[in-house]
Amino acid sequence: MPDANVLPDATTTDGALLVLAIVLPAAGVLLSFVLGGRYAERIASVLLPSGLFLATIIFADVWQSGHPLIYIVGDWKPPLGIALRADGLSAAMMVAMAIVICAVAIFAHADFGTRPGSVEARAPFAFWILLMAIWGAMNMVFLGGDLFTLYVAIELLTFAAVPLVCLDGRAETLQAALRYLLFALLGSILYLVGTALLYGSYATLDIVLLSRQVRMEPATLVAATLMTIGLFAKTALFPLHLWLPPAHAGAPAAASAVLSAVVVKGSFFIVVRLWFDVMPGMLGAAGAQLFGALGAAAIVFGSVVALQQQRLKLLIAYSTVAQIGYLFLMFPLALDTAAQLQGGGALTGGMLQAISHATAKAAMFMAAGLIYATLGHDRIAELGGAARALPMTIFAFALGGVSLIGLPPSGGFLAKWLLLEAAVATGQWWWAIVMLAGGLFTSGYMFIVLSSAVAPSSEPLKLRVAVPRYQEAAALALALTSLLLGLVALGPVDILLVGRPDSMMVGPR
Amino acid sequence: MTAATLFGLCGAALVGFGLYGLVTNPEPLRKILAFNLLGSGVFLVFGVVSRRAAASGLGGDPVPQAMVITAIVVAFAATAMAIALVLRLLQETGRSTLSADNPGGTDTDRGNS
Amino acid sequence: MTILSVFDIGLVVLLLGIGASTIAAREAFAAVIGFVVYGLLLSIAWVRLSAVDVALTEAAIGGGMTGMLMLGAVARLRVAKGSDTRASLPARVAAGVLSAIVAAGLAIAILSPPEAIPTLAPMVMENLAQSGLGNPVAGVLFVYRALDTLLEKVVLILALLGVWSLAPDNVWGGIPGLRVYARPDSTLTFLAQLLPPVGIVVAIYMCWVGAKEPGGAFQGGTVLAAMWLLVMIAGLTSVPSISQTWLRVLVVVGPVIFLAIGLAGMVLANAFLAYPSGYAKPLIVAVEVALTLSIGVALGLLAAGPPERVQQQ
Amino acid sequence: MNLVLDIFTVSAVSAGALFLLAGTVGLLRFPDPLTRLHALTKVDNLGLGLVVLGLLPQADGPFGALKLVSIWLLVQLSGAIVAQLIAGAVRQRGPHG
Repeated sequence: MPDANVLPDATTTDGALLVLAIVLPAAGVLLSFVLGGRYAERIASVLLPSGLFLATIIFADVWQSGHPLIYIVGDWKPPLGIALRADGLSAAMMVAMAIVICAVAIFAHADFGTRPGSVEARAPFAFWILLMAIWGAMNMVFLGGDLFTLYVAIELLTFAAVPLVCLDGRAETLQAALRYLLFALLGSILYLVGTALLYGSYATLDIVLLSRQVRMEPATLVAATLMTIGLFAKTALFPLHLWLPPAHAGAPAAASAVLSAVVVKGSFFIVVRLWFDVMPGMLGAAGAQLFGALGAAAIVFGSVVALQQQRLKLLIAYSTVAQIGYLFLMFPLALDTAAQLQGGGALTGGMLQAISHATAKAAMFMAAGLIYATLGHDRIAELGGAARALPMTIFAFALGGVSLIGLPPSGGFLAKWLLLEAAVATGQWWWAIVMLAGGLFTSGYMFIVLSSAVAPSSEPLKLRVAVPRYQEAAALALALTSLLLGLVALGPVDILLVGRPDSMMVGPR
Repeated sequence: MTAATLFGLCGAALVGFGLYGLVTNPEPLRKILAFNLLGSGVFLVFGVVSRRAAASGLGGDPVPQAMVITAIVVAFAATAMAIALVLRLLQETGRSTLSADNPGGTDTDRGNS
Repeated sequence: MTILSVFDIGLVVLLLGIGASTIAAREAFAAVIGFVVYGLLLSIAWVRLSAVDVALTEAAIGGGMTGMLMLGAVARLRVAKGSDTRASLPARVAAGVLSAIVAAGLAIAILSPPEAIPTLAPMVMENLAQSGLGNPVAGVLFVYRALDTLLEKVVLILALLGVWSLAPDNVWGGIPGLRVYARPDSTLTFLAQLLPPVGIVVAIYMCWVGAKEPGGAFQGGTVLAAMWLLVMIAGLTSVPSISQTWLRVLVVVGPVIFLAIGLAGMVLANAFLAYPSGYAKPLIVAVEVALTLSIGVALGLLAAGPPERVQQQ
Repeated sequence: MNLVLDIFTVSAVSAGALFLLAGTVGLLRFPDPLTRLHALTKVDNLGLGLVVLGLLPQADGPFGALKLVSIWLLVQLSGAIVAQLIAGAVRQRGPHG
């Protein structure tokens, strides 16, 4: 066992960028809270694009140097202090989430915009502050190098996400928010007890230090199990998904987009951190197969239920349940049957799936919101004529579907192809079958929606409002991003493996 | 058995009680209360970790103690938010329930069907 | 068996008994009363675990503030129509088995500590002198893990925003729906006149002493919140509307100063949230004072709930 | 001298504990709210008072003793007022309200 007193790392040049990625959103939240609703949107419209810019710089930095960025907070090195680290996974996720959040911000200007001279209104005030908080919490999740800091980060995420669900104050969204809150709290408290046990065994919660010391023993196994179950509840992995469809379908469109695309990825990312960074190789073949089985069950269940939905937003929400399943196929595929960690193919595929789902799903929820606003309902059977009224929106919806199904050249295609390749390479053909079946189901529900939308309407459409062009453009831009994401295969896809510990190729210890 | 271990086992049992109450009790307020019980059990586990690691003349390792203080405040914030939700639900529907059947019969055009 | 271990066993039995009764009680009111008692007993357990800081926090927040919130909720929920049916027997058995497995897993983990128990206590104490603090827990909260503490304050503000956002649109910016029992010359008024000066002194003392002994911003802030709620409930001061600028400034002043000092550390010391050598203690005390205020106001407002009335002119 | 003080502490705290016990039994066994309140206030006054009195010689310095006494005074204050409030509520709603 390495000596715990050998400190792993020091602040790197440009490490201060990581501080900025956390301080900016925090400052935005505090400032908006004081200045009030009239300024919240203006502050967000300055900070969110600078967040994207910042994430891009961090991404470029990590990609070019090939090394993670590190910042030691307060000049106290772990285990006493806290380190922020941006490896390839964090950098890529940060950029992707910043893109989605910026697009959502543009989209939300129509629904949560503030007219000059108006008094503070409730929903915009809450929305913009919560959006900035989600951005900050996600950065914290991606950069946090300490498991307790990650606990605070996922709590931040919960407190920012739950009020978004019930912004309109209708009874069923209040119910959905309450159920979401209870699930999320259970999830974080289970995660928390795991950190207590880990600290008891190793006297550190720093991810790098833990990964050097961690050993197979009862307390560690119990801790890892409870933390994983807690994070599954927060990620809405089958069978802990019950809270997700009503919450995501009931929220206002911009909020749904953020919740489905961004928020569930936070707890998923911590699962990845836990099993790939903190305890590499400890999941074991059986555990990995179990993760995969839950993922497969989510794909089948989510897709089948999505096929039966009458309403568009619920269909998209159940599709999220299914797509979350794909994320967990990466665990058995990144480990071969002897539980040896494989090369990065499956890991890259899994993270790409997270990113392409984020962009595609946000685009689809925005599109659904526009359809709802225009037609006054989102009953799938009565969507006839929608394609004529909102061609750009329906196009964005279809492109998002292309990525979900996994057709080339979309990001979903590249992700699923990498996963399939790993399935073939490790001889786990059963996951390949599940993925192909999931693709078929997805095509099925996309076809139902699109065929209904392009059909001529039986009676002349009564359009309630004309939606602004920029809202349609925001949805389309995200859908295009998702579509073209497959092209990163030619470019910076390697970044996902920057900063992987050497243990990538090491077996269990 | 040391006192620390005794309180640790107490914490484990409380986690069990809290989890059972959270899952089985239908009333939201009782669920929130069960969550708090569960939380306090988890905090006791931190307490054991701290007490066992007493050194340097301290009665316990201060790091887990600081973490518990942070977590208690977070748990209170969560409780406040959950209770506010329950009360708002009561205002809106005259009931406080989590069951999926149509509460209050308000506009269900978009929600859970 | 020493007398202390008898005491510990008795305490654990009481904790478990009352804890179980809060789950099993038929009436929500009885369950909440049980919970308040449980919170107080729990803080004794924390003293027995040599964690006086936690004991104070648990008594103030875990038992006190949470109990108050729940009592208020129970009173309002009396009017709730219809109750949900209890879970079916198989569901309850399944939940019981699941809970037992989790508890047993935790018990196994607790009963199998590592051979040499690792600790950060020596490292905390070695470096504590630099900061001028005497309370190691305050050292962890404000020096080594200051980032967590800072973010947790943002969590508190988000929770407040979440509570406020539940208000109906037409009363936004209005007055929280705290129940006021204003009866002139009642005993409550007397208490609300007599206690706050004492309470404020206690809060200041707790905040001040927190640097070297158990206590600190959380505990002091909770006492402040309790005093503020008392005078509001007794009707001595009106509940402020949430659009007041001073109110919002008070809520964020602690985190803002914390953040500003942290950022200044990037220039004046070596890193974000590092303190320039020699100035650590005064800076931390400044942060603690501001945080005490902010925590007090935020906790009070969280307990007061979302706006329910429009401000009367 | 020390022995005398210790004996004083033990006997005063024991007497206080006895009152606490009696008061608790009263709280549980007495039939109606007002008599229960009566039992409860005895716990505050005498029980805690004797415990604090017994602990005074053991306090570290006058400041510690001051803290002990102020705890007792605060409990007196809150106990008296809470008892008043409960009694008022009982009078308004009747003993079974």
